Amino acid sequence: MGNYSLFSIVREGLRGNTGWTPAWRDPDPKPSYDAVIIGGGGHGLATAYYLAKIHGMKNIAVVEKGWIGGGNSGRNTTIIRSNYLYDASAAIYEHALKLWEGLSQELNYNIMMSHRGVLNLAHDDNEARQLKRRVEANRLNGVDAEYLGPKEIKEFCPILNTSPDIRYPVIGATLQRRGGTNRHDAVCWGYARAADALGVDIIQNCEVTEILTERGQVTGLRTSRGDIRTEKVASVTAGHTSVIAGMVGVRLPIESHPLQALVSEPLKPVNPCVVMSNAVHVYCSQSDKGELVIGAGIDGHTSYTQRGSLDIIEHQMAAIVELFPIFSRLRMMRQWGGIVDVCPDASPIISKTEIGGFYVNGGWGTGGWKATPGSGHAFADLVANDAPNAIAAPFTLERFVTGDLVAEHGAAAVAH
Amino acid sequence: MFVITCPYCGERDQSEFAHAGEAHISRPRESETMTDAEWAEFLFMRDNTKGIHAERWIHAAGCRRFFNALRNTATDRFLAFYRIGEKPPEIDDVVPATPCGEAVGSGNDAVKVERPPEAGR
Amino acid sequence: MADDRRRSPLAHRRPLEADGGAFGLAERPLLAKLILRADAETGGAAVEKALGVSLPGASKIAASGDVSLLWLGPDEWMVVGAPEAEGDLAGRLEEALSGMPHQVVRVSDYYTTIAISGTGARAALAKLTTLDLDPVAFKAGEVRGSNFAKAVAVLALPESDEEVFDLHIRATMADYLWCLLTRSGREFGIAQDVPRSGERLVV
Amino acid sequence: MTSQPFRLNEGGSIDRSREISFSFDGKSYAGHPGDTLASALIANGVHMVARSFKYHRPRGIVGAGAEDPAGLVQIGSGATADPNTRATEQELWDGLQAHAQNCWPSLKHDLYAANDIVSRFYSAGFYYKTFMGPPGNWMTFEPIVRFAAGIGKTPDGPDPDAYETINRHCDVLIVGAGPAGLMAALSAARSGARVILAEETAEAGGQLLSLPESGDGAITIDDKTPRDWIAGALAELASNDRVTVLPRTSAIGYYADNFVALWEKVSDHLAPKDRNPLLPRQRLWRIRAKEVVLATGAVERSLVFHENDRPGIMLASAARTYLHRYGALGGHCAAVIANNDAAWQTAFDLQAAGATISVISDSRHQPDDALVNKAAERDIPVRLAHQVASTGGRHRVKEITIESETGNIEGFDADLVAISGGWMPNVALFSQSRGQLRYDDDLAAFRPGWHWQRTHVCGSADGAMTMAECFSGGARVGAWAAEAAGCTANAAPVPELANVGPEPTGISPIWQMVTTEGGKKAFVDLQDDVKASDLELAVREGYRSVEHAKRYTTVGMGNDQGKISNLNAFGIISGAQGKSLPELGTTTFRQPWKPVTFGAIAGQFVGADFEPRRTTPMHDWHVRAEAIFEPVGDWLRARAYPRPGETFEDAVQREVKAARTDVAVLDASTLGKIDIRGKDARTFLNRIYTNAWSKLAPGRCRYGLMLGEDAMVFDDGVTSCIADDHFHMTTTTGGAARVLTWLEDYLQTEWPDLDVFLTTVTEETAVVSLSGPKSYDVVKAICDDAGDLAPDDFPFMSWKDAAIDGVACRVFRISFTGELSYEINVPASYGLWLWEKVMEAGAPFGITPYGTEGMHLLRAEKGFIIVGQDTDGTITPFDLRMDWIVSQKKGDFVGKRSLYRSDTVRTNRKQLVGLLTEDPATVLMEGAQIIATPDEPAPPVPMLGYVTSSYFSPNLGRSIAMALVESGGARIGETVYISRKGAKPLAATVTETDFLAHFAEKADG
Ligand SMILES: Cc1cc2nc3c(=O)[nH]c(=O)nc-3n(C[C@H](O)[C@H](O)[C@H](O)COP(=O)(O)OP(=O)(O)OC[C@H]3O[C@@H](n4cnc5c(N)ncnc54)[C@H](O)[C@@H]3O)c2cc1C
Ligand SMILES: NC(=O)c1ccc[n+]([C@@H]2O[C@H](COP(=O)([O-])OP(=O)(O)OC[C@H]3O[C@@H](n4cnc5c(N)ncnc54)[C@H](O)[C@@H]3O)[C@@H](O)[C@H]2O)c1
Ligand SMILES: Cc1cc2nc3c(=O)[nH]c(=O)nc-3n(C[C@H](O)[C@H](O)[C@H](O)COP(=O)(O)O)c2cc1C
Ligand SMILES: [Zn+2]
Repeated sequence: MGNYSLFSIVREGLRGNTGWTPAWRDPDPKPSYDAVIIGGGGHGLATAYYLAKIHGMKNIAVVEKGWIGGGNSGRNTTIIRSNYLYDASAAIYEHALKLWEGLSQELNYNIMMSHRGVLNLAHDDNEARQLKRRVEANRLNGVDAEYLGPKEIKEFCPILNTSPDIRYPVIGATLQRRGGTNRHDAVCWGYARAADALGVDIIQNCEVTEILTERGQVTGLRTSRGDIRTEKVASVTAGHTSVIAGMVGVRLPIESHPLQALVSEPLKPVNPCVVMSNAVHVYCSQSDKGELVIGAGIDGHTSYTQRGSLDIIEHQMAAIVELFPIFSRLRMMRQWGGIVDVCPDASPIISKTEIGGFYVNGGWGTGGWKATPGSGHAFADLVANDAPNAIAAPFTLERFVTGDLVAEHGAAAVAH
Repeated sequence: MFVITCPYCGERDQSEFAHAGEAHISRPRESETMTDAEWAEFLFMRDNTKGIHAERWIHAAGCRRFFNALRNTATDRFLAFYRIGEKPPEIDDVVPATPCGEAVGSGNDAVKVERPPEAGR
Repeated sequence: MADDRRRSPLAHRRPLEADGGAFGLAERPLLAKLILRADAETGGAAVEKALGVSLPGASKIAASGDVSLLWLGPDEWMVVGAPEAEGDLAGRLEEALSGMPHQVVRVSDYYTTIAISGTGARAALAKLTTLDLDPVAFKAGEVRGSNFAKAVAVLALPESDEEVFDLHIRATMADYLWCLLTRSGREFGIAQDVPRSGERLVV
Repeated sequence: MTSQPFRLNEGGSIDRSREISFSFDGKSYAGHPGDTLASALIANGVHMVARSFKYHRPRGIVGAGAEDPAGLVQIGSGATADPNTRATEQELWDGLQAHAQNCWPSLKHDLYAANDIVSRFYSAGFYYKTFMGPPGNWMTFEPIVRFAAGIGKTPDGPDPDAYETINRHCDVLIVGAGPAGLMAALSAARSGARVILAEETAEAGGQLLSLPESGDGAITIDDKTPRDWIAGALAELASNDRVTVLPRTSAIGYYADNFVALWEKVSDHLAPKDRNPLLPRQRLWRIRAKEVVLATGAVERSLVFHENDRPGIMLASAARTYLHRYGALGGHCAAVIANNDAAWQTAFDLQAAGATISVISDSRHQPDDALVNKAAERDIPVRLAHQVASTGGRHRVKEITIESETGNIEGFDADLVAISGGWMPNVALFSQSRGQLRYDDDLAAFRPGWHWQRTHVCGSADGAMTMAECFSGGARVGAWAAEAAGCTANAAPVPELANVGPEPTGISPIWQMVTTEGGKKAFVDLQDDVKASDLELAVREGYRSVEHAKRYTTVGMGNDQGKISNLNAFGIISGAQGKSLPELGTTTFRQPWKPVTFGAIAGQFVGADFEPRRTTPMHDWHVRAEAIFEPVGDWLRARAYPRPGETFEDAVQREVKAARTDVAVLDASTLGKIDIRGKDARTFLNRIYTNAWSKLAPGRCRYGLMLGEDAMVFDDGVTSCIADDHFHMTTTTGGAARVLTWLEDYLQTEWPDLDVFLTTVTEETAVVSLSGPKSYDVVKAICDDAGDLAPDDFPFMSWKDAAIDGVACRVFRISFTGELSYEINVPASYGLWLWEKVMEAGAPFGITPYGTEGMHLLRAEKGFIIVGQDTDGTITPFDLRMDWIVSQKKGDFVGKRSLYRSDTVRTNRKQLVGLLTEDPATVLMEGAQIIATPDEPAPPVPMLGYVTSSYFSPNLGRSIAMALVESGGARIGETVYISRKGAKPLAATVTETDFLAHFAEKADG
């Protein structure tokens, strides 16, 4: 893998860009691996990278049924923040945010990590109370967070409608300045390239159709590209988590719903930050290329079709225009859907299962992008050591039995 | 937005309905004797089937009745609607799989085009 | 006769009529309304005895004189009668149904009724609901519950010479829908200074 | 105003009798009604209208409709500016002002064009490979990158225009009114179907409008000119009242179950003064069709060669459209570059209209002899088996060089280069419908294959490239669709066609022209400046999946979504890895077909109509009293009633005091209310509440808590026994709808055997809640026979029927304040009257209206919880230390089992307690976190819990707070600390939550 730098760009530019080599190899699956990660999304690729880098597991593979980064990782609104309410969540998201901060350099791939600040709006007293509670909890957890009043909000994001007369007046907001966005595709490609350089096989167009077990222990995989022997299988398949777990008879507290997003046409910079409102389901930022990237609410029904309904988008637009009245004449250029794996407590699962050697990372629902490096890091630890580390421990499947949930939905209905 | 056939009112737009989760999960009668793990099965664990899936809907803006439906969650095609208490009808159709005939379990993106046989399906 | 201590949800709105009659809106205030719950089979005869109207089947209205029965669900009807009649109607129903599972609930003040008339009525309503309002699909003598914009309401088309829809809507949503309906009617000639919903909300 | 040097004297749909003026980038021009902005500019000889996204290269008009990739301009200015408007789609109106975008200081002299010079370093993936420096470095570069990115500018004020959505059902929806769509509509209509025909442009006819009406190239349809035939077809459709024809209406999204969204531009084509104020600017038609017919035609595709992006290089079909539809000549000297027959006709037509044809260059070896002869007859130089090597010209193409297979290079003058790379069926909507595409070698394009929904495709959209097939296919498919929708098929007769010109047959695909001249840019995607070399680089770097190549290079990601370029891109990507096109596949077609305004999607549901706001029958009184309001769920409730000169806080203190010293009154109408009836009602209540209901006598009321199955508190309220089989339940204001659905769920699906009916009565009654020692005085003053209602005869937690001036009401002796209270329920229509009456009758007793804030404070003094404020979905009744409300004796109830899970029985859970600060004047912040130590350690700081409710109590003369605190019950009497930002934590004592009792005891003891 050649190093990426301004120097290499100039060198290659001068010789017609002929010297660039593939960012990752395109290997055929080997007959056996020490561990196989199912799912080439951000989390799966990060898991592989940290397994190889930190735990020295190099004879491993990521198998992806389509193209890497084509699942939710390739279709999310890339909102990144760590200002979660509960200690367990704050710990993992803050761990992720710290990793994000140095990731471009570590991967030698610019993931365009933009710390432009995330506003979470409150529209009534009850919301304001909850946001203040969260800001306080964040502060004590060492997570940067501020509570802003309408005037300060207006200064931070002048295009927001902060008039008190609207249906959902903006009465306050939290601001996490270190929060922001990044370039989702680059993250997947960057992890893939770095993992590949450490010897990880990234195998695309390879769908897992069966997980082979003997006496409650994983022995291998059946894939569309043949059988693979391995004693460790780590599923990081987001919307398809239940399907994969179902292959070994493990039932999960997950439902897969469509979640949609859309982009406007490219515009000159107009929205300086990320704005989120749970009450009206608005999540809006502007990409470096210029489109407004807008997340919608979840569709009520379950589905694996990667598409949702128009009425969700209609409501979305009404809400956007309510908060940003100057957006009304702008145009939606493209809408799309993903399949999100929603857990009852809106927190993820990073867990061993009753099947030996079968590990699950999923249930990130509408908000797992921001966790990508932290999730991969913690999951790699679990897969390598067969035991969760302190960050992963609160997120095991056990919590659904004991009742010790990490009930983030109380704090944020949708947790982009 | 789907067209949903309420067993009482007939065909209506999905916006009149609310999805009410997986069907045929009945509340255990003898919960005291259940272990925490067994209880968690009822409370939280779901099949979340990709394929033919029995689910509940409520006709929220219409007759306010709950009812069940069979839907292929890989294609979003409804296969049957039936009342609460009724058994799901036998669907002896071949499961129509996904729109383009792919097997249940694979993604949809690989099948936007009909591929020549040599491309391997 | 009218009790001027009472105020209907749309008392502050005047009826609207577009020139040429393409579209009209008026509140039919304070009609007597009851929700009747009963088993259609076992309770049918009793209801018929009490009201002189038999229980209508799915999506149908049955009417006689001042009283009509609107099907809302398999065991649920709305009884609509002349203002002030709810006590009498409820009494008759309670008596007839006593001993059988049933519920009779007074909702005269819960719902108000907006009468929507004119050749543009169907088109104007279609701006707010996904119901098929084509004359072949929604006929006189039929009723359907649905969403009208973000409000749930019941739309009925009683049998009469002229097509006038009755929209039975919760009191607190009535003004919101009234304003949206006037807006829907603009293209049929409703004056431009349409009322704005929420205008009364905050000073 | 200049004359229009490229305007022809005849032909087209424009109205030459009227000249209208418009301006582009500050310069005025003339045009005619019927023009688009693009056709008018072309008539004025203006081709360059924009700068490209990345390299800021000059961009011209390439297409003639929605397919145009880069001719984006801003229409208007200020709050009504329309950025990124395609010049080809903007109809001209008198006074229209258009501006170039993405250039500085001007379109012609754009400093950012420097990007072009360093472009060799600025290839695909550039940003991924640099600026990653030390952490945070991207934050230095990002503003620079962002500043340069984007195309249009957002309007600077709120949109004054109105939008609207309309729902419609139909038997057959036909999209596209070209020959195929018109024939389909005629057939479907004759078959008796309810038909909607949507056409994107102003005029029906499709490609027929791009045909000559006279001269030797003119075709006839049933012996009529195309326009006459179209007029006849439209007249027939107009005469059928089951048919709706919608011009200027694009199908933008094909969703599940034949739900199709249409976007109608109602007034964008009119000068502001001509717009009907009764109509919205745009409409969204939400169509539910039994059958959908897609007759969306085909899109010509571009050719990829060096310097193929200069203004003046346009699709051959567009040149023809400008000629015949708009009477505008694309240039005086044209070169035609083709790989199929149809483009030759463009050359003939341009020549007939007065242009010189400098060359027809065809990449094929042997096109149809007839064409070659025809060109020879017309003295048009023809070069076969040639590729374009390069072009020249600064702001507009001036010349073109082509190269033979043997490397022979030849130059030609050209101010117009008409290019045709073949045609692609317009399958966007078909693909959105989840239909599968099939690669057709003859067309060298994808066409509709297997359909998933009830979809029919006809005409060029289906791959039929000859006119005859389009007419006959449309007629056939329209009848089929009607039949499928339940009508009796009656196909319209297919008209007789005569003198049809060359058609786009005999294509030999060419994805990229390869010549000996290197080092120049050959663009695939003209909007995002994606070059063939970028795609090849992407493949070389491993981005081999078509989806990866798209995302790495951004090909097809502009606002045209690659309509004319995607196929070339796929060809190049597959070629670079030796794959076939069908093996590679396509990127995903997503909604919308073309960009749609947010406003149109939002429809009329904006501003005041965004979501309903519910108010009580007494609302007008509160407004008159100048109350301060607060949103509570859907409701707007009076929060406090400050008197002149009083602050909000003062008002609350005064109101709260009055409620304990005299009498205060609250509008409590918003509480959820459910009528419960049936012989099993008690059983039902026993199952859904935590406490026991078997013995509640008629006339009595009881407070209950509802849990979710997870044992977490879900809602609460007082339920009253009306009769043995009849109860009246109240719920929280915000929870009303949720609770009813939840109860129905259990009733209908778990316990259908129970004889219980539930009906919501929330809004049936208005509720006036009196509180305070003098509340009975008010009751006495207003109620008929009030003796019965005296506190001694009317115990707490009971209800009675009563009357006020003959109006029947129901009075409850229930209290959320801990004071003597009466809740009077009357039919809602009497609500305002009753309220006014109470205010009048209460005046002698100093009656004080109080709002929700006062209510919150009063209940906190008494230690009552508010679900949602003192609970957050993780709190059990035990956590609330309300063990008394959980019946140990009765059988199962919802949530019971979960109360005994290992986590819920933990003794160190957070529990609700009271907090009293050391300094009685200090009011804690709600949401503040509680810690164990007087000094705050460094993060992460262990947190014991947080403050849920906090007030200054006027009745106790000090601050009070409620909090959820780890092992709270066991900490009563202990001191905890409340963390504050930037200050030392505050000490507070843990107490019981009933502060009234707490201080009363103190006073006693
Ligand atoms: C519209 C939308 C907006 C969102 N916005 C945000 C946001 O703003 N912020 C945020 O933090 N999060 C957001 N999310 C959530 C976030 O995208 C996800 O939580 C995260 O990307 C999950 O990453 P992943 O790697 O676990 O899953 P994915 O990226 O989905 O990867 C899973 C992979 O598994 C593969 N796979 C599945 N089955 C198999 C099989 N049988 N064999 C082989 N491979 C298989 C899939 O093809 C897929 O590539 C959003 C999600 C959506 C859909
Ligand atoms: N000259 C050539 O090279 C050439 C090439 C191909 C086809 N043709 C001719 O073109 C004609 C094709 O007929 P046809 O009827 O199939 O297509 P058409 O192109 O004539 O008509 C399609 C119509 O659909 C409209 N449309 C497209 N997308 C739409 C959308 N999303 N919503 C609403 N409207 C939309 C277009 O505005 C157009 O009017 C035939 O006469 C054929 O011979 C000519
Ligand atoms: C943050 C973000 C920005 C995007 N920007 C664009 C864009 O500028 N243009 C575009 O066509 N699509 C854009 N997309 C959408 C993708 O084209 C695509 O729709 C999405 O990745 C889902 O994939 P699919 O539509 O192929 O299923 C963007 C997606 C994301 C997540
Ligand atoms: Zn129904």
